Amino acid sequence: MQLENLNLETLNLNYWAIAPEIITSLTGVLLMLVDALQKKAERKLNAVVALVGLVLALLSVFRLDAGGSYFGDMVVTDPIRVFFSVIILIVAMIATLLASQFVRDEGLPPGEFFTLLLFGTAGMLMLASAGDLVMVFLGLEIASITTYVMAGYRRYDARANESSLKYFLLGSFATAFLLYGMALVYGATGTTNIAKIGAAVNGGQIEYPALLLVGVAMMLVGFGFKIASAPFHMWTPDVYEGAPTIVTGFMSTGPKAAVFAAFLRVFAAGFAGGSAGLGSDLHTAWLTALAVIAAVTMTVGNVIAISQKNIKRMLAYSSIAHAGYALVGFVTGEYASVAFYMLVYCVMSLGAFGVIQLLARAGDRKTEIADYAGVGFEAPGLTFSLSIFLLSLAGIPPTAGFMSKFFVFKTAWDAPYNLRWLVVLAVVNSIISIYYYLYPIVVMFFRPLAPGFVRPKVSLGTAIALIVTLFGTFYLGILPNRLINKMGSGSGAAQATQTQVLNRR
Amino acid sequence: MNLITITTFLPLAGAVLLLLSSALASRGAGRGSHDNLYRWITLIVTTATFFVSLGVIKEFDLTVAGPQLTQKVPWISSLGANYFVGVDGISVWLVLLTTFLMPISILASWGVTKRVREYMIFMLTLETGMIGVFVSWDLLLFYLFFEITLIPMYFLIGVWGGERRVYAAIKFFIYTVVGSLLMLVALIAVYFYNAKATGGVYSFDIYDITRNIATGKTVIPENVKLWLWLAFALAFFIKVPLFPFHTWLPDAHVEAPTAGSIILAGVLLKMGTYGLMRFNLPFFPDISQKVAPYVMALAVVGIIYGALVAMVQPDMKKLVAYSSVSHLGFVVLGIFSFTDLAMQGALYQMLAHGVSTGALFLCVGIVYDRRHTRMIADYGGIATPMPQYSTMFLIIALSSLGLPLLNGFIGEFLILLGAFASPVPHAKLFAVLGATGVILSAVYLLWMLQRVIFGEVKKRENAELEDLDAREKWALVPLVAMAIVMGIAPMLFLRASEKSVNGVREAVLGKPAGVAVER
Amino acid sequence: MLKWIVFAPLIGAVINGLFGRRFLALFGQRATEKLVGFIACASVGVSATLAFMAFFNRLLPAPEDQRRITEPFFTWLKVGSFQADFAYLLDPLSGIYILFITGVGLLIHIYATGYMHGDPGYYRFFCYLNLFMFMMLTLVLADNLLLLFVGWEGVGLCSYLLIGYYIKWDVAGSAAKKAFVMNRIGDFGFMIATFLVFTTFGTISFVTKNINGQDVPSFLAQAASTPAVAVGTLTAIALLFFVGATGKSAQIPLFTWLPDAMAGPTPVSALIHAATMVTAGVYLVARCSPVFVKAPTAMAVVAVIGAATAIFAATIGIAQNDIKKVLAYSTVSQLGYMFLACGVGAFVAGIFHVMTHAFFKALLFLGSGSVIHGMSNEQDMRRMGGLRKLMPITYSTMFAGWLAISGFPLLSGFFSKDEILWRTWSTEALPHSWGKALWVVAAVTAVITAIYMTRLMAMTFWGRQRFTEARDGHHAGAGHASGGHGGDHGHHGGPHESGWLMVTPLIILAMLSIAGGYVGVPVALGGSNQFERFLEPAIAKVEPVTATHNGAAPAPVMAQAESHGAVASAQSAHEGGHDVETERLFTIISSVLAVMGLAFGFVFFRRNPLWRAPKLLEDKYRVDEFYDATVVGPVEGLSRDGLWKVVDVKIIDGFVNGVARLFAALAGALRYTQTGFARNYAAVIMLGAIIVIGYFILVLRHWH
Amino acid sequence: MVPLSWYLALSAVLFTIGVVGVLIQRNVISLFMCVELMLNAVNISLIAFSRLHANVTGQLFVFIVMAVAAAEAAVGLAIIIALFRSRETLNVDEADLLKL
Repeated sequence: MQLENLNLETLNLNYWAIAPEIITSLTGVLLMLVDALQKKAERKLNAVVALVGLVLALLSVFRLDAGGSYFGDMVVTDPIRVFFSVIILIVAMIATLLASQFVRDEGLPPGEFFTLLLFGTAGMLMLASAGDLVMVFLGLEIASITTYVMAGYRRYDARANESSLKYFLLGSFATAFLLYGMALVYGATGTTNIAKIGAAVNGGQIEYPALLLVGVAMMLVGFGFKIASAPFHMWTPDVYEGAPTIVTGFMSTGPKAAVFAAFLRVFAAGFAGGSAGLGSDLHTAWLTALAVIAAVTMTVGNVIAISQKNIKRMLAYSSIAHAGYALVGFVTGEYASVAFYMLVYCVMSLGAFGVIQLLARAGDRKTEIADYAGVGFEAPGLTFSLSIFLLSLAGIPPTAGFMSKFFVFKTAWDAPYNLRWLVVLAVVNSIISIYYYLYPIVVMFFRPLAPGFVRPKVSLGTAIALIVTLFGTFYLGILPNRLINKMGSGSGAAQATQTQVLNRR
Repeated sequence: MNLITITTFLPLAGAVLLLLSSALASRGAGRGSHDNLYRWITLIVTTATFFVSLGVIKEFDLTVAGPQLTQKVPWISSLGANYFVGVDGISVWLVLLTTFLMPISILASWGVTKRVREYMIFMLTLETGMIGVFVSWDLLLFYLFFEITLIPMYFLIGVWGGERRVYAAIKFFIYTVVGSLLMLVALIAVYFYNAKATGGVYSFDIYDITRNIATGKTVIPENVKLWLWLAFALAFFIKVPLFPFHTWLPDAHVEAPTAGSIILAGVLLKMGTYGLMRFNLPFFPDISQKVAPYVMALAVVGIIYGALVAMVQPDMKKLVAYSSVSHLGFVVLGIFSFTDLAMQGALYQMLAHGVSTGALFLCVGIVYDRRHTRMIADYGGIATPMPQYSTMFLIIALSSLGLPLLNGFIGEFLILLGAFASPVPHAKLFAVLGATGVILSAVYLLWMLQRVIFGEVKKRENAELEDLDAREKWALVPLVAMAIVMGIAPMLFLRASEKSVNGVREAVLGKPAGVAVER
Repeated sequence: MLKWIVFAPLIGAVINGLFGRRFLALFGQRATEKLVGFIACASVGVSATLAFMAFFNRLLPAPEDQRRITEPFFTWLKVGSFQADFAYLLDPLSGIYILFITGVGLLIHIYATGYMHGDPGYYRFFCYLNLFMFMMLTLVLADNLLLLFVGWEGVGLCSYLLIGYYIKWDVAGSAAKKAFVMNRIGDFGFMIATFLVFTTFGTISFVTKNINGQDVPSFLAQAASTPAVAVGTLTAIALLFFVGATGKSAQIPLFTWLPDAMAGPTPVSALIHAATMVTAGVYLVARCSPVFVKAPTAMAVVAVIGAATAIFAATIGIAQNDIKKVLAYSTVSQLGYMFLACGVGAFVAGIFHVMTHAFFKALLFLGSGSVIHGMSNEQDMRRMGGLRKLMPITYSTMFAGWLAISGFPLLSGFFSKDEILWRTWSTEALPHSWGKALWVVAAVTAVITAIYMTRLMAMTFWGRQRFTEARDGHHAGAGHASGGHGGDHGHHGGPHESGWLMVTPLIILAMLSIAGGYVGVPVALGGSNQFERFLEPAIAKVEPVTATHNGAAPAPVMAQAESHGAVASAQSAHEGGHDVETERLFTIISSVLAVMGLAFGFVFFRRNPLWRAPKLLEDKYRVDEFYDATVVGPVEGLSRDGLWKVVDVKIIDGFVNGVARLFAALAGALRYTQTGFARNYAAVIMLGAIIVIGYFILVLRHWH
Repeated sequence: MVPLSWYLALSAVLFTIGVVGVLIQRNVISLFMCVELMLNAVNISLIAFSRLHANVTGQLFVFIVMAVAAAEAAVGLAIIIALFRSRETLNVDEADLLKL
């Protein structure tokens, strides 16, 4: 935006367009007040307030308009945003429900926790709605910084500290790359607005192609880090293992989804285009790069997961692998498959972490898989749900995990250019993955009971969260029809720009 | 409400019922106090399902080749996937086999005392899965059910199984998944080729796809054809199991609880052969013709190999397991000889094997419950303490070794005769080699009988084994009766399947039977 | 009617099988025996009566070329153009068979009611026995190959059950298994033959069948009439059928099961392993004679195998000491005779011998049974002797049997055997030199037969009463048999004559063995060969072997070939012609042979009954050992240590587990990249960044 | 008048120094400073580009980056302190409980 014509008309302010962000942020602020005002005794109020805020935000998401851009094109509303906002908010809600018990059991200050959670959510929502690199950066940082803190929320737990430190250092390290990439792209195109960048790339009138290409490469690195794709994944296991289980669940889902949203918009809308020349070459370049990264990510994640003894760490690797599958959807350019995949992944992953948090007990003392020997029938409700989540992660019908995989594979198989090798590889990977997903089930059900198991208490919030995720896992697995149709209807800009290039091949 | 749907989901309803009865259980006087209730509920549900499926037979129309008694409801419209169920001459009998074996295996698992409720829930979900596989006429739905059956069986083996149950369970799961996931890819591919042919009409409708391929409307490019065929075949070969993909079977069979083995051998294996008939042949006619000799060769190897290895097993269950490898070799041999005789025989052999092998496992289970050993060497001369048992065991063994007037013979004879008359190159040779399996089956089964039930009682603990009790009789007699009925009145069953089986055959060879691959 | 002949025994079997145990519980042993015995005998009696009625009231009166009564029951198996019904065919061939099956069967049933007296498994025994009757009748009355196969395997089953009847006795168990398996090997041939028949002729029926609306003539008729069918195919079919026959009728190489089968109760040995089942092979060959006559090679094989078996078994017979073993080997040898007959084209003679053999062999077995029974389960002839006085009736009846089997002039055996010898000499199915050679073999066999039978008589009935001395608790030997029923005989003292239930059948059979031959007195001896004339229509005639070789073969005569009458008369005329003289001569020769044998045996064995035969003969040429060493052992070893322990466990599972282990190892290695040092991770990130950026720069270059 | 490329080169050099610093430094504080250095290196090029394109977007961006960097610094130091409390070391390599 030019300084000269900076007048409010052209900016096209529309506060409804950013209602979700506003509501979540305000709720965050409100939470601080609530926490300050109320006595230690009735601290469960926080969770309630947070939930209310999130629900309102969700409602406001539903009244976003189909397509438009506001605040000088800083914020856009399109299907991508809507879907991912919904995903993010659902994640936040489930996390809140789970956390309410977590903070109580561990006697951690709830106020800050929920505040951070809400601010983080706001950041993610911004990511999903960003129409401008600046917004992307801002949202990303808000989301990240809050999660840095949450990872270390157990202040006196050395592992939590370490986890947050690693996350922080490497996170900002990667952010620097992303930022540099943005700068270079800005340098090449003269704008930070994604749409305009797209136009410029399509037009092919770039006097410094080097800047553009290198910039894109560095952004790829930055995003790649945030979605934990190989080789930028190495922080994931450590951070996930060290962080409190709920936080792990939260940051393995919410931020990832949000980043995917931004990633999609920036690359599919910004760097895809040009029926010929620089634009198209750029497009091929990053598609190829991503395809390879996807392949590597899946394989690394699944293979290393086999050797894991700690369930959180195992799930960390599994989440890496799933980032790989999602990337397969990404390169097909059909964002719907990615959105669906992320939704399913968030649901089942959160569910799994929720159960693990209960089984692991305060301070994550029992996260070795061996700790769960024979508990299967001691707490059937929990263990069977965990098994279902694991099977869903493994992609066994009739769970959601299967459907999401199926959609990705299907789209990839039908992709305008040959991704079939990737599909086959993905399938082989899922076979490998079966092994380690079955392992906890084996331990829980087929092994004799390990001494000193106490059936964990399940608070109402947790129960609701688990039931919801369980239901979701089956609902999305058996009757995904309505959702799919919704997505199909708003076949977004991403795809449009995608195909014009691809038809050429 | 559609009859098929009821048959399919009645067991699941039962499972839900048991699930909800948990409240009632916890209120009760502690664990185990309600076990009998659970057993009876399950038994009643499965029996009811059986009678419903009898209704299916009653409604069945012999003159129709395609699916009938169908129900078609849009499922995932954007994919063109439907909830499309129905039966044809092939699946109807497999459904009936399932519903017939289920109450029996429930009776067989009366002795289960560990976690009865969960056990029964798994059994019931398993039944729904199995029926679902046979009644699905939508590729995606089929795949769904095909996979669903894994989980309950996995738990049944893993939780209620023998010593090496963990290894067996995992092996079973992984083996099957390896095949089925590759099949998933092939399935997607076929789906798209079909869509392309029909001008973007996306559909998983098996019957449509079959007809499109038959009419040459859908063409699958040569270079991928073979790969897709292999992907499908691998899934089913593993399930069958065809040599050399069979090694999961002995482990699974041996470790599974009695009922598990009955279902595994009786029904789950048939999914493989069923799949071959339903997909590989109609979807890839020319490939199937090209590879037929090789498949038949494998089948024959399986027949002889399985029999020889069965002969030297010290463990009764393992012996029966390997005998399944041999018997299902016959089925595959029949399917790939593309003659109405052999294919009808193959179908019949599926049913016969389901009955007799199920019964064999039951027999092993009965003595296992008494002596807690499966080793042949631990028995001997139990005909003296257990005459009735021994008689039934004898009849079943004879039916399994293909004695005329018992069920095993019809299938084997038709298969071999059909294979002998088959247009596939070298088919005569395969038939002759396969026929040696008939000799070998006599060897291993009679040898087992000789060492288990005949001779003098060498071990004292065998001397005072008590004979069959009422429950065991209720489980065993129907099987024996069925073995005899199927042996004397095969037309009862064959008539219904004739049309559909011929349909499959013509899908491969085209209407003028045989000439297609005559050399 | 026919179906009731077949099913009557089944009903008996079912009743006894299902309710026998209850009877025992309700009425106790004695009453049960009466009841069960009655049911069994009655059911057989019914089918016997019906059989005789069918034969004499319906078959005989019919004009020669319409002696075929067919009776459909229900369609058993029909797929496409393949059809196998439960339908029955009564023609002269099956007619003869049902007569002696039901007749002898009935006698043996009656005998058994006495013999099995006191056995706890009484009802089981008679259930099996009736079941056997059912299967045997199915076999001979079947109107198609598959139904015949049903009976074929069915009798195998019953023989299995009855051999293993003394379930506590391990020997019986393994003998039973051996019998079944060896039969299965034969059945294998039978099945393949059936396949070939179906693929060649499109039907497996013995009569014209209406399949899918068109009349398909029986495969026999087709084989006879259509020259199109290659001789090779026919030969294959014939040989495969013969493989089946060798199994069922204990011919080389599959004969070893029959001697072991003597582990079963003696009535079983008489009924199944002498009179009826073992002659099924001959029946099959005769039934399929039209195919055989078209395949000279096959005929030659049959003849040679037959002759070989005859002399082979006879020589073994000399050396056995177990009375039943002797009879068993003699059965094998006699069966050899029958096949020799078929091989040389004298099917009728073969069948004739089947019948007479049924009489005297049943008699001999029952007699030996009575002896064993009297000796309280002693089977070793070395411990017998001098029973003549103690068991007069048994002795006298067996005396008749002895002469009959040895071919003593004018007894039944004489006519049939003489017929065979003559036909062998004068055969036209084989080159004449072959005929002569085979005749020599057969003749020698005849002598040996006479000798070992005399030995049997000598050791059993004549000479010193050896059982009095040194009864060193010998029950180890055959005594296990008492496992089943010996209990109530073991105690009471010396040998004694058996009860009337057992003796009456002996007497009847004795009469038959004496007079039974007169139905088939050859024309040459002034008789009018009723038997042959009657059977002819059902049997194909061979064309001279020379003719077949230069291809111009006259179509053989078949029942339904109208021209049959003419040709038949032509044939008999041509026989009646020149060589009546020679035939008479040979009759004399064979009787001389028989008498020689008898005389020698009498002289020799009267003097030293305990003469030890050469070890090799006593060990039955060690055939069993040979089979164990060459087939059983290796196969078992291969399966256990080759297939199972190596292919399954090592190779296949090894591979699968290997893959799993590979991934585990890979994972184990890769996880060490996760050092835990933040700076390493940063380094990796940077490396990745460099790679990605590098790649994009390459793209840039390419774009310039 | 210094050409644009020099600014870019400078920023690139600084960025690289920062990266290398992250890789070789052990002390958490200095490591963190290196990251900050990388961010500021980017800022330079942002300013330069803003000049090049004669629009203020770049400069705005810089302000935002600074703000974010400040926030990051606050959180970062807090984390470091927490680590120091539990470990009593600033050596990043000693934070290796979580590995493999």
